[in-house]
Amino acid sequence: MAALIVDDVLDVTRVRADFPVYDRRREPPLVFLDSAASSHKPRAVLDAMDDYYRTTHANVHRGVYAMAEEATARFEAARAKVARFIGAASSREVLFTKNATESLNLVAHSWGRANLRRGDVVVLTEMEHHANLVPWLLLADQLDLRLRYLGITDDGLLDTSDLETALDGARLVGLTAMSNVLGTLTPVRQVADAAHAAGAVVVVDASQYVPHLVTDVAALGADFLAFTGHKMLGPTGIGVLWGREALLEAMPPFLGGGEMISDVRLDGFTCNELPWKFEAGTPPIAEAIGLGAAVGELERYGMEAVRAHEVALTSYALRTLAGRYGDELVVHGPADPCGRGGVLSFSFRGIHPHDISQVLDQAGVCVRAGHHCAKPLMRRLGVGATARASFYVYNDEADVDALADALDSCSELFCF
Amino acid sequence: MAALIVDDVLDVTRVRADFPVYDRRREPPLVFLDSAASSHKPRAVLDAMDDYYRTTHANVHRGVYAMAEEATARFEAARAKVARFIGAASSREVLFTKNATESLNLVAHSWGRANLRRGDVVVLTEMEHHANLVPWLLLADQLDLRLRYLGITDDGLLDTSDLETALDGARLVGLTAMSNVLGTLTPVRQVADAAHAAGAVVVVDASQYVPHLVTDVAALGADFLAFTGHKMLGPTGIGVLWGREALLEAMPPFLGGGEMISDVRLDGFTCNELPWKFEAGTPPIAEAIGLGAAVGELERYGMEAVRAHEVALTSYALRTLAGRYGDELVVHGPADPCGRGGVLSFSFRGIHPHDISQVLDQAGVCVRAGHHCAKPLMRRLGVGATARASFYVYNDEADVDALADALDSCSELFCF
Amino acid sequence: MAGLEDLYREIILDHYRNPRNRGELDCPPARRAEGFNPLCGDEIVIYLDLDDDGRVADLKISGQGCSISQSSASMMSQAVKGCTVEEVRALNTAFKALMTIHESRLDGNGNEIGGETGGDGSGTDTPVPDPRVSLGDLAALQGVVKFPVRIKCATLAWNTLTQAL
Amino acid sequence: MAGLEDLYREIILDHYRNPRNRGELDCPPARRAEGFNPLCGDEIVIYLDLDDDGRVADLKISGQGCSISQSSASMMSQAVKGCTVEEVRALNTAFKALMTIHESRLDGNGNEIGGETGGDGSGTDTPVPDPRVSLGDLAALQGVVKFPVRIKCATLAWNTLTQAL
Ligand SMILES: Cc1ncc(COP(=O)(O)O)c(C=O)c1O
Ligand SMILES: Cc1ncc(COP(=O)(O)O)c(C=O)c1O
Repeated sequence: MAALIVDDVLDVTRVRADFPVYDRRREPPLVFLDSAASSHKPRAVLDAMDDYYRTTHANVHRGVYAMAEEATARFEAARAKVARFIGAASSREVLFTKNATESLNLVAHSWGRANLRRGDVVVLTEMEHHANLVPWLLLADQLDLRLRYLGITDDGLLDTSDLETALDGARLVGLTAMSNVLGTLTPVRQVADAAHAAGAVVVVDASQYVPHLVTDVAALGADFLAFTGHKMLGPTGIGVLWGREALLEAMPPFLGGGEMISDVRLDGFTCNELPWKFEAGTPPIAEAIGLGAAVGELERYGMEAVRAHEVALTSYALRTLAGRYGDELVVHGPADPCGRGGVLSFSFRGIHPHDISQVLDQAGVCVRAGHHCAKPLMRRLGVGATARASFYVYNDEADVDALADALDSCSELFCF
Repeated sequence: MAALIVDDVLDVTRVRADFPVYDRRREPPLVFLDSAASSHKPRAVLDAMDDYYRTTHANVHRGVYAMAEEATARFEAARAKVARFIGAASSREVLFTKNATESLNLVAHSWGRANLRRGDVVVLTEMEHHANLVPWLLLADQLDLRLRYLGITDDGLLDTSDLETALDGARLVGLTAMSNVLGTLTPVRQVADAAHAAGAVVVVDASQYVPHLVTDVAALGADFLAFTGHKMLGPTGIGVLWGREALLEAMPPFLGGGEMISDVRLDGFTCNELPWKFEAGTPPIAEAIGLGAAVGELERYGMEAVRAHEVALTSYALRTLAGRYGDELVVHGPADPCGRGGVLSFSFRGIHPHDISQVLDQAGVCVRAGHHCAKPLMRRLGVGATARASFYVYNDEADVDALADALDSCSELFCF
Repeated sequence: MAGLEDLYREIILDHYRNPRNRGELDCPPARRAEGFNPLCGDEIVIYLDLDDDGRVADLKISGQGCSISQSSASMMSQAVKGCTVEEVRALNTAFKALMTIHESRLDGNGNEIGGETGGDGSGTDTPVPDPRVSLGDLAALQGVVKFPVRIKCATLAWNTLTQAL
Repeated sequence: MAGLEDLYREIILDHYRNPRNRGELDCPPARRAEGFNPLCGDEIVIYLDLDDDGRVADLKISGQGCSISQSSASMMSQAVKGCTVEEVRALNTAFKALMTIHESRLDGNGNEIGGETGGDGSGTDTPVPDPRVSLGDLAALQGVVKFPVRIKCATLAWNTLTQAL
């Protein structure tokens, strides 16, 4: 364990050995810089799922026989691990969904429909991912709510200059803990306190936060927290919604079906207890077990070390790109590596991000190009799209150098 | 391929070799009779997912780089395979969800809210799984709908004696294609024709049907068809909703977020095309690929052979249990093996199913005990719970014999 | 694997065969509470009559279920008759503690999983039982913890009684 | 892996550098249609002026996007000017056919996957093109099919034009 971390920093060579995607020799070698879209998976995660399927798969919470009992035990143990990882008060507060998007829709459908009325104010931010915008746009349309947005400053921070006015009369405040475009870490606690003072409930989209920083729901002050397995070394097909128990208890169910009921009659039903009340149908069993293993790996690395590694790498990347390309390469978002995550969205010499990404791919460098599911933010930044390089535990300075080198070929082809 | 099938019947020894769960020596040996709850997975399915994660995982529909393109290609190829497997007119009609339960909730939320009004009649059957009951109970409560139920006959068939009256004025008819308790195959086509004549839309819960019989959505006459990956050799975390394209086109979206939009502004959004309009957020990518591989295995076995195998085994089981236990063992549901699936729910000598399952487990025999998410049907049958043995491609007559033998130990412990 | 003899002790089978205090009481004056085991469909109805001092004057049980839920209900009915509400709560606490898995277990990969699992699987933090409380016959149910799925069967009667209190 | 030279042909880069028919037209009389590429955020606006004979009298394009979507739009604008609506549709059909992947491919396990993928990824069945239709410069875009994600870039202008017709 100790060998993974040298001077508080991850030993990337050793970390990389945990990730089978690096096993295959590739020419050019893989320079994967798109973990903000989805991370790769360590062996431990794939093995946990595989072992489950090969030895003890059965539907959970239903069978009396030993194999089903073992399946249930592994599934619920994963929930307990996730609960501990984010500092939840109990496993009852941890709901498994299919992704962060479903988690946020669950809040909108269940808490939203039960508590919001025509004319009520919902406050979001201009840097939300579509996952924390569209559910509220849909609900606003159906219930006739009023939407208000917290803006962003020119250096890419959340504008909290007049929170009190902005949150006045709000019933719900939704914000991202870390922007998937700008990397900005938002002052969740400050907004949550102001929101609570205004009588609002606070929904935090932590999809980019939980994979990269120590998370403590109590310290963040949130009421709901959504995140997604595939961005934190876990499999696809699983997300999490954490919610305060008292709120979850009072909420009506969302999806109806097996597992979430305690009794069903032809004319009605009664709900099961938390967390199962919100888990209709066969849950993502193997996926939960995989997520549990992912949490185990992140704990083994240590979230402080994960964060320190990213700050160091981000700082190196900002220096390198500025040194090489000066004003011709604009990185959107905060300049201070400590106030942001390892997500660098950039514009380069007027070359379209699509073309940048295509040319970089030829050098084995995988970056994302597009609106990153944040079209309103793109409009705010005055761009149609950006190229985005993002880092995780398996990236190192050589990856940054490869990116910087490959950008030269873009200029050759497109600068005229 | 041919060697898998002898005289139109599966060669179970060879089939079983495809399933890693049988690799491990167990004492007593595994007699898995709970596939109606969830099936085991063949090597091909586990390998397809594993290979995907190890070589080419990346978020789909988002990246320009080759790895993301390959991920997208595998994901969409799986959709195309599923579409062909059920006779869909195009891949656009095949939506990936997290399970059959979400598929049915999607219909209720999207089609239901857009098309149903206070007082409208929804017709279901008394043998529905909670997944096709609770979504409608929730909706009926919210929209003030009237629910009506098709009953069942004493021999466990759907009562279609006066369909015209039963469906009169119905706006939506929901029925299972095969009961997960009784094994009953329902006359889907007949009900669909009558429902269409009455002006209703038809939602078929095919969770137990698609894994076991040749499925052709056009021949069934359904408008929507829901099923789930984990019961058909596929992974957990994935379900399917098939719908007629014209209906899906006209429906409002369900969950909001990334992928399902084509544009988002701070005050509204426009939807993406089918099928992505209904797939908000990162989809279950590896799971879809696993389901595609499962479909590949089922096609390799041949669905006619799968069905023939089950009819033969069911017939053997009914004969064996009747021969051994006579009236002391009551199998609920149709007596004719051709009119039912390989699902035997039984009551035995007044012993509680929980206790039966516990004792059978000691002999390695895994059966399910409980209400099987069909509490209204339990009430109709006049029992609190049943024990249920269910068959799939890897089961054989020796499994049935082991079940029959193990039942003796139940009597020893509980009959007094 | 734990053996069936851990689960199906003779005294349990005796309570199952000959359930004590089965029946119903008029409501009011009695209170009535219903409980379901969502897993298996077991249903239990408890009729509870408290006297003016807050003691359990009478208690009847109806419903249907497996050997564990039935025998647990039967033993409970004997144990709580004549008790004050506080005493019933203390018994409940002691019984829940008995139904709690304290060992941590290893999964297939040698990782520690689980840790403490709340008695009835609801994840409720288990309060510390009063050491003076004696469970009597109910102690025979301790083998149930080796079969975690059945814990909900054993605690169904108690959870339903708690609702009625 | 297909090389960049398959994608970025000189004629494509020329249309990208010097887009033809950029601008706007007054609406009415012109028709206006907007298209989005949900993948990358590219937006295109097409202004279409049909004369009394149903011919494309004028066509202007605005919006922003990558080299492929911009050059495709530019080439399209040249190709359709002066055409009748039927001729435009025939060109569209021919172009969509060019953008369709006909080969079937093998996945990592040697299983055949895919088969035919609809031109713009929408899975639309591809109508058979009229062999008499000539695509001219547009044929240079055929390398795009080797980069399936970019097909949507190439077809964006055409799909938007179809809306305007
Ligand atoms: C008939 C039927 N419908 C629906 C379902 C629900 O499937 P899932 O739990 O995968 O959503 C099941 C299985 O549990 C079933 O047997
Ligand atoms: C900030 C943010 N929120 C939400 C999401 C949605 O996650 P998912 O697609 O897994 O639902 C993402 C990633 O796509 C994200 O970056």
